[in-house]
Amino acid sequence: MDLTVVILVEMLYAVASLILISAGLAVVFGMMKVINLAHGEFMMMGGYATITAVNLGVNIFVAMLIIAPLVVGLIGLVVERLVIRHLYGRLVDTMLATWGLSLFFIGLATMIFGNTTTGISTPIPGFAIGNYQINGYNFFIIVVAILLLIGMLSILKATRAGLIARGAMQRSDMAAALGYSPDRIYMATFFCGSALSGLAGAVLAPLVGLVPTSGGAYIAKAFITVIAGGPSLIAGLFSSAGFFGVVNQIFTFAISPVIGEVALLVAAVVLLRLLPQGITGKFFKGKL
Amino acid sequence: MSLNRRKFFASTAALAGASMLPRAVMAADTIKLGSILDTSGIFDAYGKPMDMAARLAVDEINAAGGLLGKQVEVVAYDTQSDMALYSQYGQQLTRQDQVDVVHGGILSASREAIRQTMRKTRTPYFYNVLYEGGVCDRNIFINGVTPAQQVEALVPYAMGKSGKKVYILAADYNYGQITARWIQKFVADNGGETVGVDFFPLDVSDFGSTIAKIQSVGPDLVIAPLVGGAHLSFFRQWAAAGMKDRIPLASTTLGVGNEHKVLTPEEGNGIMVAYNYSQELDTPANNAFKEKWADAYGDSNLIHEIAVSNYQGVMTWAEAVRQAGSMDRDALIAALESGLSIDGPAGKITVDPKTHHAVLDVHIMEIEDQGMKVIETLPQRQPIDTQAVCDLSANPDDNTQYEIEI
Amino acid sequence: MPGSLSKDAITIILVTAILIWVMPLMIGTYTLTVLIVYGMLGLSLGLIWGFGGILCFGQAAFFGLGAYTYAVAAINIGESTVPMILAVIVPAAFAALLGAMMFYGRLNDVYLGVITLVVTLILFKFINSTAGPQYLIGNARLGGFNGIPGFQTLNVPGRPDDYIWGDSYFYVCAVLLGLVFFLVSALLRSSFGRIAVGIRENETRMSLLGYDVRARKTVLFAAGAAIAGLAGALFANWAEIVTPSLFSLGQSAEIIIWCIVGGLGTRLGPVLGAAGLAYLKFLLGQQSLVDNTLITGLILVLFVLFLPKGVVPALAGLWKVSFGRRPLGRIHQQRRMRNRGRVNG
Amino acid sequence: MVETVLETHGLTMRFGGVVASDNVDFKLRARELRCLIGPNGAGKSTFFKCVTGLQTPTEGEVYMRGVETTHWMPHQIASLGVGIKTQTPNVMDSLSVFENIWLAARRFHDPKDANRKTQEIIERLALGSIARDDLGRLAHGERQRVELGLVAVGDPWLVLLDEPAAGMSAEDVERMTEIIHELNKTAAIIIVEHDMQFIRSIAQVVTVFHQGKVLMEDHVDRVMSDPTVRNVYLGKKV
Repeated sequence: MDLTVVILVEMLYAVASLILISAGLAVVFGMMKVINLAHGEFMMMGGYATITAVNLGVNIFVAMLIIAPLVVGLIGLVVERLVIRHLYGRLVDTMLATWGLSLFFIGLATMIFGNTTTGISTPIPGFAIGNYQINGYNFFIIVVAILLLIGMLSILKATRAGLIARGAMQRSDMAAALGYSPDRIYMATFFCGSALSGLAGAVLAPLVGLVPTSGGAYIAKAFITVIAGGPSLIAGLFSSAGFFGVVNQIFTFAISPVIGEVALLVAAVVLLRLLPQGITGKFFKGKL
Repeated sequence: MSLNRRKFFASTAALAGASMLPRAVMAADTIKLGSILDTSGIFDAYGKPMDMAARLAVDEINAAGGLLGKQVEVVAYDTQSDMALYSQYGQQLTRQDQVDVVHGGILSASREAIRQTMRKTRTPYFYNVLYEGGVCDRNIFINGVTPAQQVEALVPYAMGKSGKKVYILAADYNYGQITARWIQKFVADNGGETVGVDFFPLDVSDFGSTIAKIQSVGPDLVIAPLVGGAHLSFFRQWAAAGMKDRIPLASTTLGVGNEHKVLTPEEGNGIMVAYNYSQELDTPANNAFKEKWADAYGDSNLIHEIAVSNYQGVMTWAEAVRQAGSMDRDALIAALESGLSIDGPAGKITVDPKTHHAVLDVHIMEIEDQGMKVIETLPQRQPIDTQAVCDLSANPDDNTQYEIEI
Repeated sequence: MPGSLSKDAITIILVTAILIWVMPLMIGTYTLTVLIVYGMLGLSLGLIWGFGGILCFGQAAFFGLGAYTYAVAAINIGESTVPMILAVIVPAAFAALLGAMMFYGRLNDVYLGVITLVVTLILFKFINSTAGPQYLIGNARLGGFNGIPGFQTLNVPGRPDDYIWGDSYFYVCAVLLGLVFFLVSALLRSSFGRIAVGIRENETRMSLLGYDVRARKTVLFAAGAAIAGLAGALFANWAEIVTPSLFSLGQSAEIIIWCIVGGLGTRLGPVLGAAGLAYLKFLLGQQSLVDNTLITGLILVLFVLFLPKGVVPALAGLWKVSFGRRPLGRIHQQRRMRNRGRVNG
Repeated sequence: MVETVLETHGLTMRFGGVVASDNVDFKLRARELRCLIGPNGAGKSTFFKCVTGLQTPTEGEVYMRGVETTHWMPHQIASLGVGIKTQTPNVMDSLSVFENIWLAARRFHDPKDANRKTQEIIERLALGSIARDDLGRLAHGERQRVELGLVAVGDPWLVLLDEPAAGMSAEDVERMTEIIHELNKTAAIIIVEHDMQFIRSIAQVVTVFHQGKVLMEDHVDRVMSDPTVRNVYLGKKV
C-alpha cells in the first residue's frame, strides 16, 4: 500500500518534471514555430544562475523562482535579437542555429564554471509515507508544475497579452493585422520561453548535479514531449507529459531506469507514427 | 569578441605550423613522456588534476637534472571525455610522436581503447587509476587500487557498522560490472547477503525510483560504485529523501575525483570509503606534496586519489629509468620487475613483478565535513585478486583482462 | 547536370590520385585516414539531405550500426571481407525499415527529425547499457560503455593474417572514398538521382507525375545509410575499437554541421566540410585556450546566419561571378529547400 | 459506343460535420471536355482531390476506365495515364524547364525517349527560349504553361486541371486554350474553373456544383441561362 503511494508520487513527479522541462520549448514552438535546440542549455544556465546566486548568499527560493528566470530570460532576449530574429519562418535554419548556440553555451559555461559537477542541497527535507522515506522536493516540483500550468492558462485566457498570444498562435499574421508588431510579440515570447526554461533548470538543479553538458539530457525529452503534444499548448503539454511520464515510470519500476527511458522513446516513435499531428492534433482540437 | 577570435586563429595557425614541421627538427635530445587524459568534457574533474600532477612530477624530475642527462618533455593530448579520441591520440602518440612512455587513461573504457596500441608499438604504458583489477599484460604497469585492496577492506568494515544485507548500485560499464561482482564475493565471504544489484549508465541522474525500490527491499547497507557527475546526484537525492540516517552508505569511487568536496557535509558525512590517498593524511610526505602543489598551482584543494596515483606513476617510471640506465623498453621493464619501490605522498608503492600492479597502503575512511577522515590504515596490501589469475613471469605473453566469476 | 559521367570519373580519379600523393606530405596518414572516413560519412548525409531533402538527425545511428556490425561480425568470423559487406547491408536494411515506417506514414520535416533523433537515442541507450556479460552476439561481448576492442581488422580478402594497416589502409580508404564519390555521382546523374532531386523540390508534383515518392525516398534513405555503414566499418578498422559514442547525438550533430558548412546540394561540400572541421577539431584538441565546443557552436551559428549555403557553393558562386562560367554542380536555393516544410498546426 | 473513362458512384467526403462532397455521381466519356463550376466551397475542389487521390473519400467509389481507384495514391492514378494539374502552380522551382518536363516524360519512357519527348513538348509549347531557365525565375503564365507541358508529355487519356487560367493574362489564356484543345484530341479533360469567360470559350458540357452536390449538368449555354444557377451565383455576373 505504502509502495503504491510512493510509486504514484514518483509518477506524478515524472509527469511534473516533463511539464517543467518542456514548458519553455512549448511556448516558443507554439507561438513562433521555432524549435529552440538550445533549450537544454537555457535550463543549464538557469541552474548555474541559481547556484551562483545561492553561493552569493541569496535565499534559494528567490534564486530559483525569480533570479534564474530573469537571468535566462534576458539571455534569451539577447539571443533572439542577435540570432533568431534573422531566421523567422526558416524552421530548419533556426533549429541548426540554436543547435550551434547550444554548443556555444556549453563551451562558454565550461570556460566559466569548469566541468566539475556542482550542486546545492534541496531546501525541503524528506518525509515518510508509511515505512517509506521520499524526497520532499518531489512535491515542490509537482506544485511548481501545477502552478505553472494554471498560471499559463489564466494568462492566456484572462489577459490582453494572452489574447494576442492566442491570436498569434492561430494565425501569425492576425496579430499584425490587429496592429501589434510581430517583432515585439516574438521578442516577448522568446523572453517568456527562455525564462520558463531558466525556471525549470533552476528548480531541477538541487535534485541533479549540474555540469555544462547537463542540458543535453533534457532537450531530447522536451523536444519529444512538445512535438508529441501537438498544436494545443497547454492540453498538448499536459497530455503528452502525462502519457510519457506514466509510461516511463511504469517501466522504471518494473524493470530499470534505462528501460524506462527506452520505453519513453519507443512510445514516442509509436505515438508519432500513429498520430503524426501529435496528441492534440487528433484530440482536444482547438483547445488551448 | 573579434580580438578573441583573432587570437584564436593566430594560435591555430601556429599550431598547424608546428605540426607540419618535419619530425627530424625536434631532435631526440629529450625524453618524451606521452600523457593522454580527459582534461575537458564530463570527466575533467578526474583528468585536470591528473594532468597537473603529471606536470608537477615532470617539473620536479627536470629540476633535479632530468633523466639520463636529458630533460623530460611532456606530449599531452586532451581526449575531451570522448572514448573514440583515445584510440586516435593513442596512435598519434606512439606512431607519430614516438614517445618513450605513455601515462594516462582514466576510465577503464579508455584504457582498453589504447592498451593494445601501446602493446603493438612496444611503448611502455602506465595506467595510474583505481580500477576493477585483472589486467594482465607485460607492457602495462598499474598502480591504482584494485578490489582486493579496497573492497576486501571496505566491505567488512562497512558491514560491521551496519548489517548483513547489502544493496549494490553500480555504474554500468566494465568497472562497475566487475567491481559489483567483487563486492558480492566479499559480502558473501563475510557472511552477508546481496539483496539487490542495479546498474546505471553514466548519464542517469534521476534516482527517485531507485531510492523507493531500495526501501522496498530494505537492506542494511548500500554500496555504490557510481562514477561521474551525473551519478553524484544519487548521494544528493539519497540525503534529500532523508535516507542517510536510515541506511548507511559506502562507496568505492566517491571522492576519487574529490566529489565529497561538492557534496555538502549533510549529504556526505558518514559515507564510508577506502583509498590509497586522502588529503587529510597527516604524513610528512603528504604535507610536503601539498605544499609543492600549492606552490605550483596556488591551492592544493584539487589533489585527489588518482592525481596522486598519476604523480606516483610518473615517479615510479622515472626511478625505473634511472635504475635501468637506458630508455630501452626491456631494460625498463626489467628494472620495474626488480621489485622497485618509491615513497610517494600516499606512502610506499612497490611494483609487484608478477602482475605489474602495485603493493600499497589502503586507508579506511569516512567522509567528514568535506574531508576524508582516516579510520584505519592497512599497510602494504597486495593485489591478490590479480595475483590469483596473472603471473607475467610465468606467462610473459599474456594479454587478457581476467574477470571474476561468481 | 553539365558534363558527362566519364568526365566525372576522370576528374575523380585524378583528384583522388593527387590527394593520395600530396596530402600525406602535410598531414600524417593516420589522421588523414579518419578525415577520409568522416568525409565519406558527410557524403552519406549530403546525399540524402542535399539531394533528397531528407533531414536525418540520426545519421550517426547508421555509422555506429556499421561499425558495430563490423566489429561483431569480425570477432565471430575472424576474416574481414564478410564483415565489411555486412557492415554495409545491415545499416541499409535497418534504414529501409525505418524509412518505410516514416515515409509510408507520411512523416515529414520536424516529425522526421524527431523520429530519427529518437531512434538514435534508443540505439545509444541500448548499446550503452550492454556492459553485462549476458549481452553476447556469438563470441562478441557488446561491452556497453566500453565498446568492443580487439576485433580482427581489415585483411587482404581471403588471407586473414595479412592485415591492411598504416599507409596501405590510408590508400584503401582514399580509393574507397573516390569510388563512393563516383557511385554517388553516377547515382545523381541517373534517372533515379534526377527524380530524387525532383522529389526534394516538390513531392506532391512528383507523385502527381506518377512517381511513388515513398518508395523512392526509402531507397535513397537506405543508400545513404549504406554509405554511412561503410564509413562506420572503416572507422572501426581505423580506431580498432567501437564505442557507443558513435551513436551519440553529438556525432549526429557534427555530421549535420559538416554538411551545412561544406554546402548542401553539392557532392564535394559535405566531404570537405567533414574533413576540414574534423581536422580543426583535432587541432583544437591540442590547445586549451578556447573551449572546443564553443568554437564548433560558433561556426555553426555564423554559417547559418551569414553563409547558409556553405563554403563550396559560395566559392563556386564566386568563381562564377569572377569567370562568368557556370560552375560544376548545381547550387540552388538550399535555404528554401531546407525550410520548405512548415510544421503543421 | 463511347468508352467511359471516369465514373464516380455516391462519392461523399466529410470533414467532421461538414459534408464537402455529397453523394456525387459523375460520368465522363473518352475525349470529352467537361468544366466543373460552382461558387466557392461548392465541392469542386474536394471532388477533384478525391478523384486524383490527394484525398480519400469517406464513401463512394471512383472508377477509371473501369478500374476501381477509390483508395489509390495519386502516383498510382497518375501512372494509369492520368495527367493532373493542381490549383496552385506545382512545379520544381529550382530545376530548369527542360528538367521539369524531362522528369514527367521519364515516368513513361526510357531516358533517351524522354529526351526526345521533352524536346517535342518544348517545341509544341514554344518554350524553347526558356528551356534552360529555372522555373523559379519564370513569370506566372510561363510556369502554368510549363505545368501543362508536364501533363501533356505523358500522353494522358484523361487530364484533370484545377483552375488552369487563374491569374493569367488574356494572351496567356488564349494560348492555354489552344493547348487544351490540342490535348483534347487524344484525352478526356476535366477543368475546374471560376473564370466564366474562359469557360464560355472552351466548354461544351458543364457540371455545376452546389453545396457538395451536383446541381445540374448540361450544355454551357443552357447552364448559363438557368435561373437556379444564376441564383447560386447570386450577385455574380454570369
